[in-house]
Amino acid sequence: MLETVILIVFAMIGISLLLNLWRLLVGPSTPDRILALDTMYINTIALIILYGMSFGTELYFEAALLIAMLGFVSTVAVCKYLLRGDIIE
Amino acid sequence: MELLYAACVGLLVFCGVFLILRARTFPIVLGLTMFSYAVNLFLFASGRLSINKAAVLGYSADYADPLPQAFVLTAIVIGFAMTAFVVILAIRGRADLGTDHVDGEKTSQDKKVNV
Amino acid sequence: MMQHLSFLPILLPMLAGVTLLMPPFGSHKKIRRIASVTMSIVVFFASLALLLKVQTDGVVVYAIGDWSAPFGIVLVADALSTLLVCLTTLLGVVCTLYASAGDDEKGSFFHPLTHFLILGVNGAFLTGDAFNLFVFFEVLLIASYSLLMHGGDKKNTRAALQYVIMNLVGSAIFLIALGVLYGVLGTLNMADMAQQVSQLQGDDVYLAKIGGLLLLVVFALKGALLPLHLWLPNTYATAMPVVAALFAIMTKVGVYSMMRVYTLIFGDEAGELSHMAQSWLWWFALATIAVGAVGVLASKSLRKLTANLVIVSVGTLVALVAIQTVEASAAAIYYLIHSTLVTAALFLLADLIGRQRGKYTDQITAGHAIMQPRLLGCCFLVAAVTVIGMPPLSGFIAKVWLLKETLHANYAFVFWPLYLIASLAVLVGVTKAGVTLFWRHQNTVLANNEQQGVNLPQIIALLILIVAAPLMSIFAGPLSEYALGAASQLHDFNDNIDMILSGGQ
Amino acid sequence: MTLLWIPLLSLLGSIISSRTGKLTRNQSTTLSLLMPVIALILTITLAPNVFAGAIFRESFSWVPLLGIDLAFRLDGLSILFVFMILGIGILVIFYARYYLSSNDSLPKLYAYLMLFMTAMLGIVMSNNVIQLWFFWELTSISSFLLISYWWHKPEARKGATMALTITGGGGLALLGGLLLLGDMVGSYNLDVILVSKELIQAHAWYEVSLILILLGAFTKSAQFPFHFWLPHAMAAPTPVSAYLHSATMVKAGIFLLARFYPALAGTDLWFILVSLTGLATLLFAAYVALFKHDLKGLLAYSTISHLGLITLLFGLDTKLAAVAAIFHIINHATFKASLFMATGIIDHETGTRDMRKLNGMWRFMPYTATLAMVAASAMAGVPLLNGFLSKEMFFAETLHQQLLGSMSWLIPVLATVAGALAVAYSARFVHDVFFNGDPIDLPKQPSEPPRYMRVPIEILVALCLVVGIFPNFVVDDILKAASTAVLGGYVPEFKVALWHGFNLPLLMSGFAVIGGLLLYTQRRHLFAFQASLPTVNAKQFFDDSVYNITKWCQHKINTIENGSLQRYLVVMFILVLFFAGWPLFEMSQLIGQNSATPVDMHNAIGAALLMFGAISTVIWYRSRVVSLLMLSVVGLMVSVAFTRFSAPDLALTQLTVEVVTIILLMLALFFLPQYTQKESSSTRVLRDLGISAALGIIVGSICYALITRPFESISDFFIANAKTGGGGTNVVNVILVDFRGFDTLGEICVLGIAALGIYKLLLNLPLLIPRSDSEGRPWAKERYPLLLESISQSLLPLALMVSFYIFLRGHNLPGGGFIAGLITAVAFILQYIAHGSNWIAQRLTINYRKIIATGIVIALSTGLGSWFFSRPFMTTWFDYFDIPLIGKTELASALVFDLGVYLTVVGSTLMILASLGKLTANEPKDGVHS
Amino acid sequence: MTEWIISILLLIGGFFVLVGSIGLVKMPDFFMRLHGPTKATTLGMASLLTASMIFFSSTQAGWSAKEVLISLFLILTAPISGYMMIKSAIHHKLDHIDRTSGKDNIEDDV
Amino acid sequence: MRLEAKFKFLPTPILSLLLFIVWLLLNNSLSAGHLVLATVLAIVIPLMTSPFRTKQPLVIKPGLALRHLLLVLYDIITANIQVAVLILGPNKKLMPGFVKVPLDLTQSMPITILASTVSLTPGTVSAEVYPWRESLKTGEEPAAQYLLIHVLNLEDEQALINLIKTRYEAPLKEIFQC
Ligand code: NA
Ligand code: NA
Repeated sequence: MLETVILIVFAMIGISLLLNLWRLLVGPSTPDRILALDTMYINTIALIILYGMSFGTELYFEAALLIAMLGFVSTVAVCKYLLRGDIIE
Repeated sequence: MELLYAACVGLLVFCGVFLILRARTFPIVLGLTMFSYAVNLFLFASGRLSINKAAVLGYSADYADPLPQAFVLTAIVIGFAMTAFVVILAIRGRADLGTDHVDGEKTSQDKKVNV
Repeated sequence: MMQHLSFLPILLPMLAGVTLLMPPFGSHKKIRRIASVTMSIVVFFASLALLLKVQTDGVVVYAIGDWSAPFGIVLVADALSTLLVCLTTLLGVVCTLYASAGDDEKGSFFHPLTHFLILGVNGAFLTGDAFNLFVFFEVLLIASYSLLMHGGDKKNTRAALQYVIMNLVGSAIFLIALGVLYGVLGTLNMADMAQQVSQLQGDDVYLAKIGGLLLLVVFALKGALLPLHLWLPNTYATAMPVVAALFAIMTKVGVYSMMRVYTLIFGDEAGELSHMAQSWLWWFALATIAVGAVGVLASKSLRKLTANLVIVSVGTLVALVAIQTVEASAAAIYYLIHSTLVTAALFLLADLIGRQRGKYTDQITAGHAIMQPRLLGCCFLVAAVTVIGMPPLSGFIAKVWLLKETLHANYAFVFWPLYLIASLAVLVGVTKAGVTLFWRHQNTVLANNEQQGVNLPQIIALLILIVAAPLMSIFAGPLSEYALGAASQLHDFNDNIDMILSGGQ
Repeated sequence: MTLLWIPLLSLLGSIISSRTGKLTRNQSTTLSLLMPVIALILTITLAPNVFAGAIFRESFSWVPLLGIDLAFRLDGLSILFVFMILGIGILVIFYARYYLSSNDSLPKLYAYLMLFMTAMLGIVMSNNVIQLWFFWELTSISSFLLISYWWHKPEARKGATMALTITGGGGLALLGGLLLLGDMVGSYNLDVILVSKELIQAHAWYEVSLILILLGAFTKSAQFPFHFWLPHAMAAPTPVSAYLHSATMVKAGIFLLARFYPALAGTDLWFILVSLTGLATLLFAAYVALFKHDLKGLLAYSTISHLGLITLLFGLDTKLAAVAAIFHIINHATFKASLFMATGIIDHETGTRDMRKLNGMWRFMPYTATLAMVAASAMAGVPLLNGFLSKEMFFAETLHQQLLGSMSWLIPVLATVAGALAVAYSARFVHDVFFNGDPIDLPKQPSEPPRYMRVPIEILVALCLVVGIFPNFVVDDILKAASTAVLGGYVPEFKVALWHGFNLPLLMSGFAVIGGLLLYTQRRHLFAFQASLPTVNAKQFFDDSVYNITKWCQHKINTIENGSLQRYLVVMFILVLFFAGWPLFEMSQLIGQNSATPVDMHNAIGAALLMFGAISTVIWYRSRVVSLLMLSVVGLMVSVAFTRFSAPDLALTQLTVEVVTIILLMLALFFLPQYTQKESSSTRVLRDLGISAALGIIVGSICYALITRPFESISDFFIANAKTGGGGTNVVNVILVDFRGFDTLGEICVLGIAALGIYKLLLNLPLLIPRSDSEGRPWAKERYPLLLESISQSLLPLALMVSFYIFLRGHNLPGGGFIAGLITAVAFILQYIAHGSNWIAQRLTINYRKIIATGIVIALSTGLGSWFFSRPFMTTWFDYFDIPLIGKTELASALVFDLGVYLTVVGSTLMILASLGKLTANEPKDGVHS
Repeated sequence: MTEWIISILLLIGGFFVLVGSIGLVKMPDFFMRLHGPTKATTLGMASLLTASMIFFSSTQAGWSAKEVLISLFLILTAPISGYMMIKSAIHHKLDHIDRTSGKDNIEDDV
Repeated sequence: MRLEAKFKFLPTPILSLLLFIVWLLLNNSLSAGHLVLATVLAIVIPLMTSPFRTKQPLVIKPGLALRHLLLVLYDIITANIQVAVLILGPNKKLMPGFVKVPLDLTQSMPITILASTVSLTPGTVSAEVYPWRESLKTGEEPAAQYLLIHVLNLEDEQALINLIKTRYEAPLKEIFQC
């Protein structure tokens, strides 16, 4: 059963990723795209967690952890760029 | 799967090279980055694709070829250093030449730099 | 210590580079200079010691981390690589010394970067592992990028930008090549690769061929072989001359790699793939000579002229490499040393001359009279005679030798006329430059405050390069013997393989 | 040793005299004369044996591998030339002392002269052809120095350059010829070459080598059409000209003909080339000489003409012709040297050489005039003088040849014409200078020169007479000896005598003399006719062609190296395309034997995201922020791919690097235009699309071909030895810090150097700070958003802990120093973003450069540690310990190495980003009131 | 039993993640789009991570709770990134649907 | 409010506790070794990073804090379900709006926590904290601070403000005693 559930959830995540992609492509504004990317980061975490479960290994956990940390930083950086142009001032 | 993988590599090469052939530094940097993604995937694939066989002892019966992974790691790091340098060089170029055109040609846009 | 001797040419520059960043060297100009020069001298003598050791005990294989080939990375110090290491470190001495006269302060980190560059070059010469070769290529490149911008002006920035981008693409191609080769051969230790190549069959042969040919592109780019030479003239002509002099060795790294790869891996034993690059190299080389000669005639400044002379020399070298006989390689080795030293000398001369001609710099036009015509004139005469290939200096030995060796090559009837005409072009170009710079002036000397007389470190540095010409001619006998020995070592497939894979026993 | 001493002495002389700058002119001269005189005596002592037919040989090995050695020989031919070179050389040195004005440096001239002398001696005494070429080129160099003696005069520079170019070019040809020759006979030794006539002339390369060698000879001996450099060489001081024209330089070319006569002569090609060139030169130059108003010009062309005569003689297919040639070499040397010296005197005394001004010199310098007139008559071939004898022989030989078959009669006729011309210009030299009315406004009041200045001329003129009257006593021996050398053993019976009875040659001489005088008396019409001809100035032609070639080259170079990076890159990519594509088409089938694994949904989606990301990066590359977002999608998906295909370490690295890269690009974007305007034409875009598509396809196919093929690699070794040998279970990391730690060491060096370089680049960088973003929106007011500030503070400790965790586990599980380093760096960058550089600067006072250095040093010294156990560099060590509380713990040197990596990464990354960030730290930006 | 829990948690997680992304696409203006990802996703991720936590604790020796850490990070950061994004949106003066009330509460940020 | 901790070596007890737990979580282990290591890190890291921390009020009422935390978690769940419903429901029903919430909190950390909770709970997202330092004169203290929030579906503005102030801000004031 778990396998099937995992597959279903894979599908859900996959669809969400595609939805994010859609928003990313159509925009219209840059903040929209940033938002899409940020969401994509988070959904990717979900994806990797699922990989881990379907493989039955925790080797990939750190990847998820890093995405959680770094996705935030890059989102912040981009927003700072939009706001101030100069992200380190 | 192999076909899909190869296709991705090919596509990345295509996009990367096209961007590298642009005239302005920033697209070129984008291109170089994408090209190096492609190259890393390529180099990585030279050890063949294997799923859930991470080369960490005790986590699976047989293991993916670790050597190309080590190569790619080195390549990524070096690539990062190089990208960083070329980015700064691009800034330097803009500052020195007043344009971000790689051949140092000034065009209408560069004249009215909004400073 | 003796057992680690073959590692010193890599270790010492790295140490030097790092320590020069630390206090007190990082902060005090004088101390830094003295330290830098001393260290480069030490490296030079270490390399010399290694050369002698190799002369007595034959090839030295140094298994880093005690992991024997093909699993670990091994350094292979043979007659050829050590000779080139000596050449490199000698240039290192010259350039650190020369720069200590003031050029080093026209930007930060000159000395550390120079040592890092030497580190990269030495590594490239010594390593026996293809991927490690890539790493050292990158080390020397990144160092060269920064040195290129040392005390640079706007023109320089543009040249640097182009040079860097070209080489980044080059590195990417290098990686693709390595990927293909590893994917086919399952190893990147050169000796092991050579063995695998000789056992290839089926379509794998063609995949390996792709790898080999892509490597050719990479080395051609590094070595400035036509049609990938285009970056060189501007890069070398706009770089600070002392840097350009140091760069004289870098094109040779490309050529050296060709020698290694296409004699060892794709050499006689490579079955279907043996000598696959030969004809490519040959024709590219000829084209390179032609274009270089044209460039020599076209040059408007002494630096540009010298840059084009570098191109000619690369073409000549590669032509010899392409012949792939022991004798030709021997000639190539001799020519390599000779051309590197003389072009370096010319770059330094261009600098010194330029300093004394004020706004005319090293432009080949009538300008101010040179302050020290005797000193510079004599040096220039020697350098000119050497580079033109006239007796009695090293140039003529090289010329006679390479004509002798190309005589029986296929298409020698193309090479000979081309080369002879190119030599004439060089003769004309260099003479014109010399006559104009030294004799055609408006009898005006710069005011004292503008004048920059040659000072001691500069002249010592220059003389080291200048005296090499007569010495290489006088001792041409032993030198040629050495070159032949090195070449035969290079070509001896089985010996190399066994030696490296057995860890030098 | 004796032979070696001859050139060595003159070289010594050169060095000595160059050091006599402080001495008086007389001392300098005597010192300079010393060495050549000794050399001459030495030669004289050897002479008897040589005349008796002995050949002295001496050789010292130099470059045995190339067959180059110092090999000297002294046979008849050599000794003849040695005598000329030394003898005339000595006279010239002596003469120069009086000729040269006190403000010209005598030592310099002497040094060059004797360097030149050395080179000539080297040529004529060489027994090895490469050595011969060696000295041959030395003559080119030293003559360049001599001709450019007065380098501040343009004509001197031009003359010298031209001479060097022509003779240098000839030298190259000669080298080629000689190498071919040596390759044919298998030795560069003359002894071997001279006896291999049959072998050589039967060889396929004979023609080529002959032509090349003749090119060398003709350029040097100023044969038509390479003659034009010689007249311009007279820009040199007259003593030099005297030397150049009589015994040296031009005679080197003649010597070459004589030297290789035994090996190369005897074929039709030889005769055609040599004789016709000679004939043409003989006539042409004689004719031109007539119209020169400059004395030296006249003499120069007469030299060319006489050299033509000699060449012609070598070309005639009779042995006696060769003898005549040698004889004329001697004679020409004597009278031409004296004539130049006489001219020198006239020039010296009157301050001009223009025959239109010089008239009636007889009254002012009768004695010099007499000498000059005698020499001139010798040149004209007047009986009782040496010139007459060789001229007679020459005429005689022109009669004995059947060169042109039925048209052979042409040659004697033309020879006579040439003779007439010679008489004419000699007559002009005599009459136009010494008589013909009064001088016209001379710069100086002429008078006899200082006594000793005439001595050299007297000696030479005396020689002319003696040889002319008692030939057999004076020249027989040396002539025979030389001829033996040239003809290789057999010498035909010949008798050099004043009177052979009434015969055709005598008649021809008669015609020549009468015709010559007639020509001269009727010269008005001839001059008029000449003036009507279009003037062809060879020098002008030479200069123009050099100029045009240079211009052409510059144009070509500018078109090839047009400074367009795009062009360069396209070239490279096309090359790659070809090299990678061509073998691909040779393959029988692309796909390998491995069974393909099926595609699952989420892989497909991942691929889709990657592809869309990539494509949209290209589509939006003009609006740069957007393209950056798209690029980061690609990066993200690449790292997902790495996790998917069992490379956790790669995934981690890729992630961290990608984020740092994005931030870097963001930083950079502030200093670059945010939009790229469209500029490349659509055709250009199409071309680029084509190239990149092709490349994509090729690389993709290669990748596909690879991953579908079975494969074994050396990697099993690593998996087997990671734990036992490397003490870690994460094989990739063990490879990075142990098996291939050396790569990693190099890699961190690259990182460190890059950081240094970037720091270097950013020093005193002129900034272009935009006041608003690309839509003209002024920047937001709030610099450091409140919530961001406080949250980033509390994230820092967490991040550091995570990075410590990643670092610690690296050896056994995915992670390691590099990733840990980047995490730390990112954590700090977040602080930079949230608080700004100044805020950090107040709190973080360590120098990143030092961190980098420390990192590398730590990594390096870990490697060096193994030396104390006398193991190779980087031999790792690890062991397990029981530490109370903590429990069983592994300590490994690899971990320390990884620490080095960690520090370098942190240092470099922060140095790069922070130094870029600091740029603007104190830059006020408009629209912001702070 | 645990399998059931895991499955349910997984499905809940998947659902909320999906809802977040749907919101991202469906909502009419940026400010409304923002709500989906910043909220729904956090819960979704939390439950997914809990699922994985239980999964590994049950399947493998010893317990596993590092997933908590990711949730922690997300809860710490999600509001801030949302805040930054909305700031940049305001800065870009992105238009909100007309019926949005209290627009005048927004201060001009330049 | 208190800014200085009792023990110099433990400047921020809560953070240290957090770190201690995080380490154990990361390593999935309660082995003696890790407990020791965790303690060390929990002390060392805060000390190392103290320069990068602006003085913030400390938690005075940990118990209350814990209760508040649980409350927020509960709210997150409910809020998420609400938002999910709103998102999946028809768009035209939604009445978005911007609301300015006057703040009694003054310190940045409490404000941040409040803003975050607001963003995570009922359909609201914190947008701005007014006024910006940049719009004040140097050294001037803000007269009153506001939190600008965007509401996905605004029924009663005042009710929302009250809810936020009572349910989230008041406890924080108590926890931090400010
Ligand atoms: Na006259
Ligand atoms: Na900044």
